[in-house]
Amino acid sequence: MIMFKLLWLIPALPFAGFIILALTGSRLTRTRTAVIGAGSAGLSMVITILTGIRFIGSPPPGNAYVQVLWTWMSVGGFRPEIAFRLDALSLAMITVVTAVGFLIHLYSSEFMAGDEGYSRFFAYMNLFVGSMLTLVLADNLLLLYLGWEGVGLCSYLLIGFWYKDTYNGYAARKAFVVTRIGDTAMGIGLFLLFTVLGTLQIQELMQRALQQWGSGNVMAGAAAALLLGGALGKSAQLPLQTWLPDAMAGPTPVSALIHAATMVTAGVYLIARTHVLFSLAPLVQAAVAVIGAVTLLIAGFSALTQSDIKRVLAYSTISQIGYMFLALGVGAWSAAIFHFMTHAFFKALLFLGAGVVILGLHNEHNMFKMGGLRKQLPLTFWTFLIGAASLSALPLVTAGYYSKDLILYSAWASEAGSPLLWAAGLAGALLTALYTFRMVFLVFFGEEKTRVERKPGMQIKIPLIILAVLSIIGGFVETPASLGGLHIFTKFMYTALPPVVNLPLPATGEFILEIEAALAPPIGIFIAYLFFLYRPRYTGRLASTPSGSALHRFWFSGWGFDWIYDRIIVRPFLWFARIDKNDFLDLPYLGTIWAGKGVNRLLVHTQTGKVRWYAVGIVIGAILALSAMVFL
Amino acid sequence: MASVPVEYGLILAGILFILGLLGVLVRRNIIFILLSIEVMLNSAGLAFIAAGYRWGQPDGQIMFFFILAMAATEVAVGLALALQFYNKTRTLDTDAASRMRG
Amino acid sequence: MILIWLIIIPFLGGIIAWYSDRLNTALPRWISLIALTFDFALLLALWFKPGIVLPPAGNLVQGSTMWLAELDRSWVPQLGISLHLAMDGLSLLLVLLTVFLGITAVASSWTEIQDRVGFFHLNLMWVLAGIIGVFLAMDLFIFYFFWELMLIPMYFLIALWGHENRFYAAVKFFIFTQVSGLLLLIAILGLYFIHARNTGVYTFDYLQLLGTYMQPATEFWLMLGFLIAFAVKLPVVPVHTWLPEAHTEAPTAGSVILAGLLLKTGAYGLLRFTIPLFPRAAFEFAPIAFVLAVIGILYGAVLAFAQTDLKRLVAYTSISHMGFVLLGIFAWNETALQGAVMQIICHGVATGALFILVGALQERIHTREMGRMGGLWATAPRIGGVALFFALASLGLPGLGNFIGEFLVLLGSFRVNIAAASVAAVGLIAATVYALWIIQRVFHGPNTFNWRMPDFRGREMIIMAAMIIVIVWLGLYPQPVFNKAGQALGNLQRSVDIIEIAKPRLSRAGDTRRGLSLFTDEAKRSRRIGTVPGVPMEAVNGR
Amino acid sequence: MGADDLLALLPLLVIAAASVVVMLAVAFYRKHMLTVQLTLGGLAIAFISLFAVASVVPRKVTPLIIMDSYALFYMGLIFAASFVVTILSYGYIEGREGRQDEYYILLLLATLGSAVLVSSNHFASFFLGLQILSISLYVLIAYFRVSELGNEAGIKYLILAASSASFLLFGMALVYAQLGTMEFSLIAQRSTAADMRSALLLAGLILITVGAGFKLAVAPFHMWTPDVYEGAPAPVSAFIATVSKGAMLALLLRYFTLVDIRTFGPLFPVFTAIAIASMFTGNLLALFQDNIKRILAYSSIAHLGYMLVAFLASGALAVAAVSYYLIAYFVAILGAFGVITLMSGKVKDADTLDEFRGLAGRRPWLSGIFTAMLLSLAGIPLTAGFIGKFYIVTAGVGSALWLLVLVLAVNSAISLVYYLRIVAALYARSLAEEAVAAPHLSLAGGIVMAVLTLLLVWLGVYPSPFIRMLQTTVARLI
Repeated sequence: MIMFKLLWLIPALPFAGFIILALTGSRLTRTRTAVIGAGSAGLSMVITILTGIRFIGSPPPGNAYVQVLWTWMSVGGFRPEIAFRLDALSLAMITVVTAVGFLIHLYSSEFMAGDEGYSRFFAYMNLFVGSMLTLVLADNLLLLYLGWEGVGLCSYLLIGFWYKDTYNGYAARKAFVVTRIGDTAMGIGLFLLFTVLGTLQIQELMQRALQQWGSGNVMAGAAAALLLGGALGKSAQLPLQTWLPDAMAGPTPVSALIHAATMVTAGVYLIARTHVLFSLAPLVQAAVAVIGAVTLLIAGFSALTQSDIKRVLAYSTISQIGYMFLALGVGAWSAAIFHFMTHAFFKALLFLGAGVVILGLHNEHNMFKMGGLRKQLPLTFWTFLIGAASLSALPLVTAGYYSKDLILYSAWASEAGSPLLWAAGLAGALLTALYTFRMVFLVFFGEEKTRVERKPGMQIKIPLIILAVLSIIGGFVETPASLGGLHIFTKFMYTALPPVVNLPLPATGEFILEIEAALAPPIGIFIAYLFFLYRPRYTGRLASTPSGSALHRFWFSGWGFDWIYDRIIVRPFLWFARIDKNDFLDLPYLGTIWAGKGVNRLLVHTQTGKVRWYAVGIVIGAILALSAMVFL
Repeated sequence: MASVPVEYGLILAGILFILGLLGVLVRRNIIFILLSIEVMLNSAGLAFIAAGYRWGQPDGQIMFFFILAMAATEVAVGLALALQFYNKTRTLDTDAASRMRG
Repeated sequence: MILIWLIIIPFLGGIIAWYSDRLNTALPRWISLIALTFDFALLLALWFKPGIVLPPAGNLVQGSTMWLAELDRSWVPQLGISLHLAMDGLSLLLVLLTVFLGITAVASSWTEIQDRVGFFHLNLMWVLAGIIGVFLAMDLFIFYFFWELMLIPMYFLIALWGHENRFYAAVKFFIFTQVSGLLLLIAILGLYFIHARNTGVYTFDYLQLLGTYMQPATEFWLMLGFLIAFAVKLPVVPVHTWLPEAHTEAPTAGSVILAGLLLKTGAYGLLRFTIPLFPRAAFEFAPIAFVLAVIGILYGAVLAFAQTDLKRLVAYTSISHMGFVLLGIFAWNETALQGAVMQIICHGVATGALFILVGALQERIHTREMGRMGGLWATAPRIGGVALFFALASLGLPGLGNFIGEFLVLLGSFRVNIAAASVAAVGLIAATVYALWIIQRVFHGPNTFNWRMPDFRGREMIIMAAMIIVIVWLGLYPQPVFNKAGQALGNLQRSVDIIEIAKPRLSRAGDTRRGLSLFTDEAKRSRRIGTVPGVPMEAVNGR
Repeated sequence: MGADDLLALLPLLVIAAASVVVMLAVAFYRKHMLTVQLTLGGLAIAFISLFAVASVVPRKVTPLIIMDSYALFYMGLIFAASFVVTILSYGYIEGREGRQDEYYILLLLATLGSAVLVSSNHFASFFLGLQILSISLYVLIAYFRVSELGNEAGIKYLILAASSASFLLFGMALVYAQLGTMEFSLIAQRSTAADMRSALLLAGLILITVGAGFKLAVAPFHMWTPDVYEGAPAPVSAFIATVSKGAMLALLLRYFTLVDIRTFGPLFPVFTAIAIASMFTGNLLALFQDNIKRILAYSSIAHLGYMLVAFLASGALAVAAVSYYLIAYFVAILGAFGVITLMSGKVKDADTLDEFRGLAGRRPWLSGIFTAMLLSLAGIPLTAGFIGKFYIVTAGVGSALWLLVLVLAVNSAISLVYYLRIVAALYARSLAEEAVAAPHLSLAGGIVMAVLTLLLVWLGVYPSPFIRMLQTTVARLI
C-alpha cells in the first residue's frame, strides 16, 4: 500500500513546481527552471507508472483506492473532502496526462528556449498538470470542479502567454469565457445533485442516483444535461466549440498538451465518471451521441478548408472528441477512453511536429507557404506521417484505427446506437483522412518554398519518437475479434466502467463493419492525393466557383457560429455596456439633485431683500392659515 | 346709552387692521410704513377695548395702554433708524434697503 | 471590558496619531499600526478562547453563554439605552476582518498620503472604531450611534484626500447613508414603542426586542426601514449609485475600508437585525430580495465591464459580489449563511487588495484610465501577478476563498429558489468577463504608452502576501471560519426558529411557497396565548 | 403679594436691577471692562437666584407670571446663553471706536423680556415680554453705526416685527373677545369647554400663531431671518437665534401643553404645514449659500421645523425632546456664532465661506470647534445634536407622526450638503496664505468656546444627567 500512499504526490509535485517557479520568478537560470518544470512533471510520471504497475499487479480491494487528505469544509451537511480516488479510469487518465505532459515539458524546454517568459511558461504548465491531475483524481465533484476550473485558468494563461499581442489576449479570454459558460451549467448541476441527493462524493452520488431515480427520471435528466453543459464547453463540442480554433494562439506545446491531449478531453472524462447519471437519462445520453456525431462532421468540414496548420489540428481535435462523445452517447464508455488515449498520443505528436515546422519557418502557420519539408525535416516528417496515419485510422498498423473502429462498431451495435450515427462516424473517418493528408501533402510534399532555419535538437526529437511509437503500438491493447480479439484495455476499464451493451450481431456483420471502417481512410487519403498533390488546380477551380467559394468561406469560418454568437450575445452585451456606462439607475438621483437645485433657485428669488415683500410673505402665510380654518 | 354690539367694534377694528396692513404693503416710504403700523396697532387696541367692553372688564383698556406705550417706543426707535438710513442713502424708500438678499 | 477596549484603542490611537503629526510625519503611521496590532492581538486571544457548545436544537442560547465576551452597562436608563456590547463568532470574524484591513489600509497609505498625515490617521482610526462598534453593538441605539459615527471620518477621508470629484462623491455617499440611516432610526423607534406597548418595558436591547409581536403590516414596514438602511450600505441595486462615486474618488485606504468593511456592515445588519427581528416580514420579502440580489449580481458585473476607470470598475464588482451576500442571507439556511459570511470576508480581502493595487498603479502612473494603460506586465510583473491572483479570486476561481463563499451561497439558495440561484450563477460568467478584461487592458497587450515603473517592493509585497495567504487559506481550509461563524449563525437561526417560522421551511427543503397561510396561523396562535404573543417567555425574561 | 412672591420673582428683579445698575454705571463711570463685569455679574446672580427660587415654585405671582420649574429651566438656559453672548460681545466690541457700553443695557433688557416670556401666563405679560425683547433687539441689530448692513437689518426687523406684533395683538384681542380672559390656564379651561370651532377663537389663535411664527422664524414668516442675521453683529445674531427663539418656543410649548393642539380643528394641520415648510425652505435655501451667517439663519429655520415635529408630538416625551434639542441647538448655534465672532474684524464680520477656507491650517482648534458645532447641527454622533435629533424622532415616532418624521429624515440629509460644505472648506487647502491674518483670540472667548465644545460632547456622549434634569423640571409641566 505504500505506493498508494504516495498518490497525493502525483498532483502535489507539479503544484510544488509551480509554487517554486512562481516565487522565484525569473531569478533562476533557464536550466534550473527547466529542471524544476520538467522534473516535477517527470517525477510525477514516475510515481504514476509505479503506482499503475502496483495497481495492475495487485489491485486494491474494490479495484479502487481512496486517499483522504483533509476535510475541505463541513457546512450544513455539505462535507466535501480533499480526497483522491485511484481506479482504472483515473489511472488510465493520469498515466496519459503525466506521460504526455512530461514529454511535452521536455519538448518545451527546447522549444521555448528563446522566450523571455521561460519560467512563467513552466510555472503555468506545472500548474496545468497539477490541476489536470486533481481533476482526474478527484473523489468528489467539488474537487473535480476545482481542477476543472484550474485547467481552464491555465488554458487561459497559456493561450495568452504571449500577452503583448492583443489578439492572443482575445483568444485567451474567449476560451475562458466560453468554457465558463459550460462550467456554470455544470455548477448548477452540482447544486442540483447535492440538493436532491445530498452528497457530491462521486461513488456515493452514483449509488444514491441509482437507488432514488429510475431510468428516465426528470431530475437525472436535468442533472445529466447540466453536467453535459460543462463537458461541452470544456471539450469544445457543439455549440460551445468556437473557442478551440482561436486557442491556437498559444505556444504550440500548449496546444499539444492542453488543447489536444488532455484538458479538452476532460468533458469525456466527466461523462464517463458520471456515466450512471447518463444511463438514467437516455434522452440526454442520446443527445450526447448526436452532438458528437454532428460535431465530428462539422469540425471535419471546417478542418478541410483551413490554411493555418494549427487550426487544421484544432478542428481535427474537435472532430475527434466528437467521436469520443459519440462513443459515450452509445454507452461505449471504455471505447471513448480508449480513443482518448490514442488520440492523446497521435494528436500531441502532430502538434509537436507542427511546432517544429512552425519554429523552423519563423512562426509561419500558413500551410500554403510551406511545402516539400520532408527532406529538410526528415524525422519530423516521418513522425508526423505516423501521427497523421494514426489520426486517419489507417487500418491495422495504427493505434487510431483500433480505437476508432471500436467506436464505429459500438455506434452500430450498441443498444443505444443507430445506423445513422454509424454512418456519420464513417463519413467522418473519410473526412479525417482527407483533411489530414491534405495537410501532410501541403506541408511535406510538393516543391520546397522556404528554408528551414532551425533544426530540432534532442529534447524535441525524443518526445517525437516516443509519441510516434505510442501512436502505433498504443492500439494493440484492444483489437477487434477478427484481429485477435484482444480486450486488455476494456477489460481493465470494466473494473470502473460498465461494458457496452451490444445488440446481438452476427460475426459476419461485425466483419463487414470492420471492412467498411477500414476502407474509408484509404479512400480519403486517395482523394487528398488527387486534389492536393496530383492535381492541385482542381481544388482551386472548385473553390473559385460561387457556391464553392461560399461554402469554403462558410466552412473556413467554422460554420458561422462565431458570427451568430457575435450578433446575439457579444454585441448586445457590448452595446448595453456602452450605453449604460454611466449607470442610468443614477438618473433618478441626479433628477433629485436637479430638482433640489431648481427649488433652491426658486426660493432664493423669494429672498429679495425688500421688506415689503417679506411682509407680503407674512400676510400670505396668515391668509393661508385662516383659509385652512375655513376649509378644515 | 344704547349698546353697540361687540361685533361692530371688532369689525371696525378688523377694517382698520386691514387698511393698516395694506399701507405697510403698498407704501415704500419708511415714514408712511411706520404710520401704517401705528394704524394696525391701534386697530388691535380698539379690538381689545371692544372685547373688554363685552365682558365688562377693564383688561381691554389696560392692554390698550400697553399698546400705546409700545407704539411710542417703536416709533421712537423707528424714526431714529429712518434718520440714520436717510443719512446713509439719501432716500426713505424701503426698497432701497435691499443690499442683503439671496 | 475587552470589548470596549477594542473600540477605545483605535479611537485613542487616532487622537494620539493626530497629535504626533507635529513631531514627525511618520509617527502617526506607526502609532496607528501599533494600535491596530494591539487590537489584533486582543482578537487573537478571543479567537483561541474555547468555543461554546450549542444546546440541543430548538433552544436559544441565553445570556452570557451565548457570547465570547460581553459588556452591559446602563447608559441612558431613562430611555432604556444601555451600553451593551457583545461578541459571538460572527462579530469576532468581522472585527478581525476590520482590524486586518485596517492594518493593510494604514500600510497601503504609507507613501500615498503625504498631506495632513495626522488628521488622515485620526479619521482612519475613527472609522475603524466606528465599524468595530457596529459589529459589537447589541443595543439598537448603540448600534445606530456607531452606524452614524463611522460616516463622518469616512466623509473626511473621501472629501479631503480623494481625487478629482471628491466633494460630490463624499456628499453623495453621506446623504445616501444618512437618509437610510434615519429610516433605520425610525424603524428602530417603531420597534421600541411596540415592544413597550406589548410589555411596558422601554428598551433598545437587541435580545429583549427579539421576538416582539406585531401586526404583519407593521412588521413589514419596520422591516423595510431596517432593510433599506442595510440595502443602501450593501449596496443593493437600485440604491447603489453612491458606491461607484465614493469608491472611485476615495484615497486607497478609504476605498479599502469602504469596500472591505463599510459594505459589510450592511450585510451584518441584515444578518443580525433585519431577519431575526422581523422574520415573518423578511421571509415574505425574500422573493423580492432574491430578484434584487440577482439583478445586482448581473447588473453590477455588466457595469463593471463597461467602465474605463479602473477603480470604478472594481467598485462595480463590489455591487455584483454583494448580490451574492444578499442572496445568501435571505436564503437563510446554514449553507447559504455560511457562504454569505465567507463571501463577506473574502470579498473584503480580495477587493481591498484590488483597490490597493489600483492605488499603487495610480501612485506610479498617475492615472486610473484603462485606456492609458496596457502592457504593464513587462515592467511590473509582480504587480501583474498579484493583480491576476486577485482578479481570479474575484471571478470565483475554485481553491480561493471567494469561490467557497459564492458556491455555498448558490448551493444554499438553490434549495430555496432554484431560479434565483441559477440566474445568479450566470453572474460567474459575467465576473469572468470583467476580471479578465482588467488583466487584458492593464497588464497585457502592447505597452503603448511606454510606462516604466518600479515594481512592488518590500512593504507592498508584505501586504499583498498576507492577503494572498488569507485568500488561499480560506479557499483550501475554510473550516475554522465556519466553526467560528457556525455557532453565531446557528443562534440567529434558532432565534428565528423559535418564532416557529423557519421550522416548516427547513423540514421541507426546496419549498419556496411557505408563506402567508403559515404566518396567519402563527399570528392566530400567538394571540390565543395571550400576554406577549409570539414570544416565548424565556426570550423576554432571559437576561 | 407676599415675600414669597417677591422671592419667586427674584430672577426677573435681578436682571431688571442689573440693567439699571449698568445704566447708572455707564452714566457715571464709562469703562468697558466694568460694564461687562457688571452685566456678567447680574446674569450670574440671576442664574444663581434660580436655585434659591426653586424652593418656592411652582407659584403663580399675580395672574401674569407663573414661576414653575419649567420657567426656571428656561430662564437658566436664557441667562446662560446671554452670559455667553456677553462674553463674546466683549471681544467683539473691545477696541471699537465710539461709546459702546449701552449695548449691554439693551442686552440685559432683551434677556429680561425673554425671561418674562418663559414665565408668562397671560397675554399681557406675553405681550410685554415680547416687546421688551423686540425693541431692545431693534437697537441691538443696528447698534454699530459703522456697519451699513446693520441699519438696513434694523429697519427690516422693526417693520416686520411691529407688523407681526399687531397680528399677535389682534389675535389676542379676538381670543379675549371670545373667552373673556387672557390668562393661559383659564383660556385652556374655557376653550375646552367653549365652542372649539368658534371662528373668533380660531382666527385669534391663528393670528397669534402668525405673530409667534414670525419670532420663531418659521416658514412662511421666515424671510427676514437671513437679512437680519447677516446685518446684525455676530453676537446679536447669536442672541436672536437662541434666546429670542427659545423664549418664544418655550411659551408656545407651555400654552400647548395646557390645551391639546389636536383638538383645535385646523391648528394641527396648520402647524404641520408650517413645520414641513420650514424644514424644506430652510434647508433648500441654505444649499448653495456662500455667507455663513445666512447659512446659519436658514439652518435655524429648518431647526425650528425639527423642533415643531416634537412639539406636535406633545406629551411628556415631546416636551423633554424639544427642551433637549433646544439645549443642543443653543450650544451649537452659540458656538458657531462664537467662532464667527472670534474671527471677525472691527469693520466687517467674517462671514463668507472664503474667509473660512483652509482655517484648519491656520487655526486648528478654532476650526475643530467650528466643525464640532456644525456636526452637532447636522446631528452627528458624539455631539449633542445627535441625541437631540434622536430624541425628536423618538417623540415623533412615539406619537406616530410618520409624515413629519419622514420629512425630517429627508431634510436632515439635505442639510448635510451645506454643513459639510462648510466643513470641507475648513479643511481645504487655503486659497492663499496671505488670506486674513486671523485676529487675536481673547482668553475669555477661548474659554467660552472650550466650555461650549465640552458641553456639546458631554451632551452627545453622556446625556443621561441632562435627561434626568429635564424629566424633573420641564416634564413636570404635564
